[in-house]
Amino acid sequence: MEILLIIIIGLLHAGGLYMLLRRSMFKMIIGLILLGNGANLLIFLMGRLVKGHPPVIEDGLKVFTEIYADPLPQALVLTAIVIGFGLQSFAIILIKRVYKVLETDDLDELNSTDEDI
Amino acid sequence: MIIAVLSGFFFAALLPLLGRFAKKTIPLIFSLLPISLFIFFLFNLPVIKNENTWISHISWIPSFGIELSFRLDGLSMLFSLMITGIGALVFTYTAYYLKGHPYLDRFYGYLSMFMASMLGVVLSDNLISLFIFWELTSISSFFLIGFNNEDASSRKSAMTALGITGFGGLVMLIGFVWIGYITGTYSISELLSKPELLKNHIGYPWIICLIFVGSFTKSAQFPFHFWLPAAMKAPTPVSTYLHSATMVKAGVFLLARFTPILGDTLLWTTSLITIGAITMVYAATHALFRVDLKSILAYSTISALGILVFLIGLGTEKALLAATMFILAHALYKAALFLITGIIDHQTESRDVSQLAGLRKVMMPVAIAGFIAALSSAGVPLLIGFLSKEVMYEATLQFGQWAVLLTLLLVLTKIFLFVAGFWAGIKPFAGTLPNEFQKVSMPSALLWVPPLLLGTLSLLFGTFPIIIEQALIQPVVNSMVGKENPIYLALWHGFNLVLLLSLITLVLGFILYLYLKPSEKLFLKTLKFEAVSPENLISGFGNLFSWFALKWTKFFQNGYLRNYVITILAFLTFLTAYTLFGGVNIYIDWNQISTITPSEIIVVVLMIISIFFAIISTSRTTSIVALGVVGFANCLFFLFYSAPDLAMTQFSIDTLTVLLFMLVLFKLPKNKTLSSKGMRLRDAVLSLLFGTLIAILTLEVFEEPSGSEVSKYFADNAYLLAKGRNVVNVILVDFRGFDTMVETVVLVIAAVGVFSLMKLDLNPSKKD
Amino acid sequence: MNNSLIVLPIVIQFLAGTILLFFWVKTEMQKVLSIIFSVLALSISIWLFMLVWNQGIQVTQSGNWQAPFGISFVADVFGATMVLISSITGFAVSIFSAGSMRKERLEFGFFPILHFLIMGLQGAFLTGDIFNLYVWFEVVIISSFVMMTLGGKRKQLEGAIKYVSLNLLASTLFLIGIGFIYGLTGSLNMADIAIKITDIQNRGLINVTAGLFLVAFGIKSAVFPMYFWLPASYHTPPPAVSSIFGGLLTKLGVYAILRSFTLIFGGDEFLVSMLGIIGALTILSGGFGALMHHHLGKIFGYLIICHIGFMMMGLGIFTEIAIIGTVFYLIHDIIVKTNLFMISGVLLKINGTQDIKELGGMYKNYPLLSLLMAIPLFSLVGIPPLSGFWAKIFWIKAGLETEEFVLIAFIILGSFLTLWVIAKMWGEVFWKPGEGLPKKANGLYFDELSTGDKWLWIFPIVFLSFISLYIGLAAENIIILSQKIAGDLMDPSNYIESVLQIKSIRP
Amino acid sequence: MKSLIFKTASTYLLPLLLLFSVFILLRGHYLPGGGFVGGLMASIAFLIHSFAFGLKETKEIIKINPGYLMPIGLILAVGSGIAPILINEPFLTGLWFEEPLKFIGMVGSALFFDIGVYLVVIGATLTIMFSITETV
Amino acid sequence: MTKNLLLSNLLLAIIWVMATGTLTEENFIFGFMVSFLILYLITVNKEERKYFTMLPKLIYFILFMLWQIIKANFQAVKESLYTKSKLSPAIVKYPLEASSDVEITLLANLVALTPGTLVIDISDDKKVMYIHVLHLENKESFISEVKNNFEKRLLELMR
Amino acid sequence: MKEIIIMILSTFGALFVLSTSVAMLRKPDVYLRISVTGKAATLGIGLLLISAAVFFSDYSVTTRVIATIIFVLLTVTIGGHMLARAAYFTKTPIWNGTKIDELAGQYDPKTHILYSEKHNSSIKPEKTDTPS
Amino acid sequence: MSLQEYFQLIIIPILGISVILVFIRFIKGPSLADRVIALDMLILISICIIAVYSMVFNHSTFLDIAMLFALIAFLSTTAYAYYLEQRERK
Ligand code: NA
Ligand code: NA
Repeated sequence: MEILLIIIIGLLHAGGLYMLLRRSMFKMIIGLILLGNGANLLIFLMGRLVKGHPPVIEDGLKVFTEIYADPLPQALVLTAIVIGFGLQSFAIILIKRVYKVLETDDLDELNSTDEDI
Repeated sequence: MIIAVLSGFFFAALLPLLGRFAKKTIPLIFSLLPISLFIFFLFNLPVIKNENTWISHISWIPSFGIELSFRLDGLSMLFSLMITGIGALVFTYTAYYLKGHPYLDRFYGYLSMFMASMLGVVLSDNLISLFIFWELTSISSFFLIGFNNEDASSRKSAMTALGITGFGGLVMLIGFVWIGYITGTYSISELLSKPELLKNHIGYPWIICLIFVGSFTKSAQFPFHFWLPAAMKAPTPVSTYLHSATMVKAGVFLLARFTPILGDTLLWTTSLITIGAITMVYAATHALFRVDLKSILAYSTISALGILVFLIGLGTEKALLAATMFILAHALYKAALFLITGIIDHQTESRDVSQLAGLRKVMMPVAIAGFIAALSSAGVPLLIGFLSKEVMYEATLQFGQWAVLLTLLLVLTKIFLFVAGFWAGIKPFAGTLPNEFQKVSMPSALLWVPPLLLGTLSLLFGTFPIIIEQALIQPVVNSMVGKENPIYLALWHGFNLVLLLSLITLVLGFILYLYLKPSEKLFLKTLKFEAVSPENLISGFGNLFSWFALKWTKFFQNGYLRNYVITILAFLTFLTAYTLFGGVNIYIDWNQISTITPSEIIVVVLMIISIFFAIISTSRTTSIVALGVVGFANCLFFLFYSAPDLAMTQFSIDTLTVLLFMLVLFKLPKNKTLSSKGMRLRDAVLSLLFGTLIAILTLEVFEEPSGSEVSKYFADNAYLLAKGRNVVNVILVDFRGFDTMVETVVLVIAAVGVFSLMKLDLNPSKKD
Repeated sequence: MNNSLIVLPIVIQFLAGTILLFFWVKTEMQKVLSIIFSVLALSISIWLFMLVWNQGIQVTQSGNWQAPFGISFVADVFGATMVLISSITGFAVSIFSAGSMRKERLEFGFFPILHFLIMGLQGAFLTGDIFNLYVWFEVVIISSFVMMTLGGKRKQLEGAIKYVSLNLLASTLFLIGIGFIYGLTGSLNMADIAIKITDIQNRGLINVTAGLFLVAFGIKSAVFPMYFWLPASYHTPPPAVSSIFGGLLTKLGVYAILRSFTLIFGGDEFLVSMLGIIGALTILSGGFGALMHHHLGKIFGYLIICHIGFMMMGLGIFTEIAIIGTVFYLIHDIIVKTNLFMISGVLLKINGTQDIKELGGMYKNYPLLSLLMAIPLFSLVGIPPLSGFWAKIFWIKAGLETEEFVLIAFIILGSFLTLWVIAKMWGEVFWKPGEGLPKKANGLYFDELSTGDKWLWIFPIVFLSFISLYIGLAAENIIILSQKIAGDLMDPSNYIESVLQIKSIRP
Repeated sequence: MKSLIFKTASTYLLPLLLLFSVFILLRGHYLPGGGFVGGLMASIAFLIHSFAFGLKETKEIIKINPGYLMPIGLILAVGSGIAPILINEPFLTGLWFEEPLKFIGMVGSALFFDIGVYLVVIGATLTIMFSITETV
Repeated sequence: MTKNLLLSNLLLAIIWVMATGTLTEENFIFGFMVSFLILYLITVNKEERKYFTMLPKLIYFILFMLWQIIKANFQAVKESLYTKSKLSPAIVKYPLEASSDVEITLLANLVALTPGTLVIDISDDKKVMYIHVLHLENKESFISEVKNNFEKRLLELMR
Repeated sequence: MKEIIIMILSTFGALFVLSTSVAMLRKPDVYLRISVTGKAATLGIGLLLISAAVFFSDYSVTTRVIATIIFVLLTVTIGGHMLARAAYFTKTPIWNGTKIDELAGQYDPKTHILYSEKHNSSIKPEKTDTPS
Repeated sequence: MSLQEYFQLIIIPILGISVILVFIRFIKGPSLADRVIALDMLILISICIIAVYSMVFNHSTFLDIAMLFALIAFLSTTAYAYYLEQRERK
């Protein structure tokens, strides 16, 4: 299973990059989101896969008696997800704003700040 | 001594505050500084004569061996006297020359800053502090050349000068640091005591080359000479002070300073002789093709600098004595000539030597000064120029197998300089006064006294060399040669080859002066050769450089985000792939891999398809919803692999993101296919490459032995110490609570950002 | 040394940002509060610096969870210095913003974001935890996004698109790197990682991870070939924003590279030589760009790149002496670049344009101001003995020691290009007669401001210029400081022992 | 949206969902949930309400401008961090009341922290969503 | 009225729990039943007595709805296997008797849960409801079926 | 015994879900799909949740299961209503086998007011024959 | 066959097939409403999957996630409806 998950991680990265290379702003954001998802899964995988044993200590016990999933990567991914949400929502609004002001979605038309040599 | 050096800076610093007052009332007050400094150094002459050197230390950056230490020996004394003495004259001269100029105070500020820096250069006993002052001279020179800053050509000249000398300085810095690295000290005094250390070092050729670049640029040696004629845009006092008497000689000073440390090797001698010879002949020739007085003087100055480098290159005691004499002689007559040119310019508003004539009738004292200076320049007996020329010829004649050639070159140069000097000092005053100059008035005494004073000194020292022989010249030679061989200066050495050569020089020079008239035509003819002049070659190189810079900048900063991304990720791929295939041991341990269940396969398929769908879909809403499915499948993974908290969070956030997208999107323009098929194919290949790389890396990291003691600690103590059962939450609010706190800040900032982005629009609205 | 108070700089900025959020549209109140908090933060940073300088590394384990379990905060000399410098800059920018930011922008949360941004930077300087570093990075970038787009002008938005996307890419790479680090060592505490990473057999993987970090931090610090976002965006926001960006943001990347490559990864030969090459090409790219442009913001932006190249090159040499140079330059550069963008702001305010072709006449019309501006400009060029000069000696010496002559050549080239660019700029802006100025601009021109408002513009420049002068003229103090920092960086055992509270890791 | 059914339903859904969000918040320390998810839940509740009734009415219900929830939440969170410093413990050290409270369980600084997070998340999410819906 | 009784009923149940001192759900339900019985015995007011008939009616109604839902699902299963030709969908205008928002909403929900119907919308004057019917044979019989089966029962319970 | 009950309940639940999915794929227009989703899914979910309740036989689980079921019932029906309504607004094509369409023309396109009396606005979805 | 195995081998595959069928609808569309209802359905199915998983792994806490899913599914449906209406209105 890990292999499949790794393939998916690779695919998410590949897809993210591919979208990042498109000319549409919208696709660029999709690309960034895909990349973010890929990175999150990657970190999650680093905690190894454990089925059906969430890191929750059962009632009445004080420590784990069975195996449990590594909680740390989960916490990290959670933080990363929330941060990603903040960044993504900002980016999404940004493209809306850009469209409103510049009336284009085409990144190639957004290079005036690079050009005036 | 430190006060002496730094007083100029303090003075300059005070000017913004007091200058406005001073420039209106008594500008002469500014001259007090150089005069008092001159007197200070004059009073120290006996010290030098008796004790050879006077060193004073002030610790500045001890941790790197950098001190503000000053060394007053013969060499620095000579230069200090020149700097302050001519400085005093120039300061005085300026008081009238720029009378009423609105920025007179600034001018004095720069001038005194320059003077201080120059004193710093010649007095420094520490290489780094020497370099610091060296660069400061370049900067103050920049401001002085560009003093008429509203004139475009002035600005350009200032840039050229700064560019060349600044570059040279930087190169020289490497040499200095290298010396420090090899010898472990930056102290010149210490270096003087262990010269062999450097000469035997493998880096020696490089070091002297680096130092040569510094000194040649500063002293306007071929092929770096062209900034100097351009620098004549500066007001005449500046040209006088910086570009004839002092700053340009800093390079020569440096060579003289390093002679005992680095000199006396074949490389040193050959390079200096070659460059010096080329410069002196080349520049002297050029001088004959100019009609602008300042231009003539500039080229003759370059030529004189060439002679000095040449003499230092010879390196014999005689040659160094000659150099010393010539430094002094040149300073006296060239400064005078410049000042005279300034007077002519100031009074007649012309510097065209082919037009000027008969001015003696309106400004006799100036004519006298010019006459003396021209004679000294020509090397007529009884003037100091004669003395220096004699020693020069002696020096070349003694120089082994090359003696004949070198002497010939020197004689030739001297002949040309004879003419140049006469043009500048005599020609404007000789002949009949043209009509247009009839009404030229006599200049103020403040203008003509300084050049006359210089002329007087030329005459005085030339007639009675005994005045300076032991008091000044001997210590100078001592400090360069390092041992005490008494020198002997005299007007008369008997009839010998040297005298013959002197005579030949004078006669041929005079004939040439009579025969050759300065003319515009000649000057224009030389322009044909400009294409291959060093100036044009260097500016051509500069253009090539700019062209390359432009291409480079446009190539990388091309405005296309996707190119940026590709560049970055190509770099990343290169970096990681290089290490990956160079040093990573790639393997798969199947024991670490768990089996696959049908439900997992379904989610995997779901995920893969929706990734593709999000990518290839032509409708935006569809890609968004597909993205939602990707997130949803992600949730299922989290769920399967025991991360309920993650599943919940991911799911809610994904939904919110999709929602945001929907709310934002429907006003976007229609989705178009923008890139070509080939482009998409290329991107697809690149992306897959990148994805594969990440996947391989992930696999390899995954294969490393697992087990985190940190995680284990959290799991063991979540309930016992932190009183929570949901370990993930305990990590979030307790073990790693800081992360969470900061992360909330991220959310807040994002919210503020979204708010302002939506609500605040500072674009000028279309209505107005 | 345990001291729970070392998080105070962060807490102060946190409180500043939070409390300012309550004063949403009360801009005058915001100005006063922001300046008060900045003064407070500056005092605390000075206190922290003195404490660390006198008593050595200070550590606190947040939540009282021992390292490597909790998140450690470490104030070593480097961190404390960076905190101090950022507080100084923050103080100056706070005042400058009070004078220069448009009211509308202040009404939409400029000041809170400014304080959060500085909090993010200081958190990054103080944290001893790699994931926590990531979180601070995110605070910094999201704040910078907001500040960059605040007002939503055309150019701002265009620049922001590139800025945002490339920075997000960098964050993702950083995150992946952290994932690998965790996968390899099972730890997030940098000191702990430093120990555990030595036990890993598959060395190549560590180098790959280091490569990821290099690219992630490289993007942030705008080095070749990853700098593209900077010239596209840095000149677009208001000057107060540009100045904090120009001064501090890229330096965070440099800080992170310095920290991670000395503490965690050590100097792998390939990567270190890559750093050298990157540095050289960065100098080239920055210098070229600065040479080619005529918009002040762009010129300064490219100069940032050029000078980051210097610092990278110092890292590429990777000897203690070279690091001394880099640290010294880092300190100098933060102050001087901040000042530079403020100056460009003043020039804009006076003339209504930042195009050096249009600018002119400053020297004639504002002689004292010109003189003042000359200080940072020439400090930047590294006219000795001003602050930009000293580091070069160290780099040259280090280059000679390691026989990296090509790198020395690039340092000289970069210095020369800077000199040329600034001289050109000086000629155009200050010397050239100005025509048709001021250009049409929004709001009041500089001359129309009240004296008090003028001082809000000028005081920060004076303040930072004095600091620049101090760095240059009292270079001895800064060199001693840099030597201490470089020594600590090259031998992190003290850091590790203090964080993990173990006796000695030395064999 | 002018849907009667939706409007009526969301009137009843709002308190229900808010209750659920508090439930999720409080149990976070023991079971999956916590400040984040709880906060998101609550914002979703308000969002649904705003879809049904329009922003104006929802804002009236919230009473406080969600923008101010953010600093309040931040203060709570950082407050639970600073509190231990006052008794000379490291930042964010957990402080706990001796006895567990009925229904809520052990009450400690972690809980205040989580509530802070909860408020911030509500504030931020609503600020984001509201400012978009308002300008759309 | 019924509200008050419900409240008293709950209150009594709580008192019961407190009195017996065991806080378990079984005990609470038992207390509720006991107090229901007591209240039934002591209430004489005719209006108020409705409460006691309503509860069984409510229970019956819920069971009825459950049955409808199950029926709907089985039908859906059957229909999912139908071919297109056997479908005869329609959008029907249904005149409402219910008037308050809550009544209408509840009715709409109930209708939506029943076989093959989907409430599309309610007219702004709250007079008619537009229902999408999966399988319409006769419009009038459909309307009266909904009227009798759902609306009447519901209104009875509500009013 | 408990196991068998769970098995039966969950099997039925799963089958209901499956049948809905099949229907979703096969129904010719969006209104039919929406209509069909609501029901089968609710019962499917309900049965599966109930089987979970039986499985855990715990009071707190049971209450939560009931709450979830009620919630699903409520949201699915309301959601279906809103989606269908929105689809109608946006003139999503309706299957041409539809016998009667009394909603046609009843919405005001600008104000979105829905009339009870006969009205004749432009909101009349096209009829489509091609089920996709 | 144990209950666990039964779930793994019978129930989950059935639900899995449902997911795929719905997903096909999702891909086919053709209207946005179709996709939304498909997504809705996917979430509903995942609630079922969660219920089954909670039994497979004997963790009742998963059921809360199911509740959350239902709530969120509702939000996205309303949001889409809102979006569709707004789009029409512009
Ligand atoms: Na804590
Ligand atoms: Na704690």
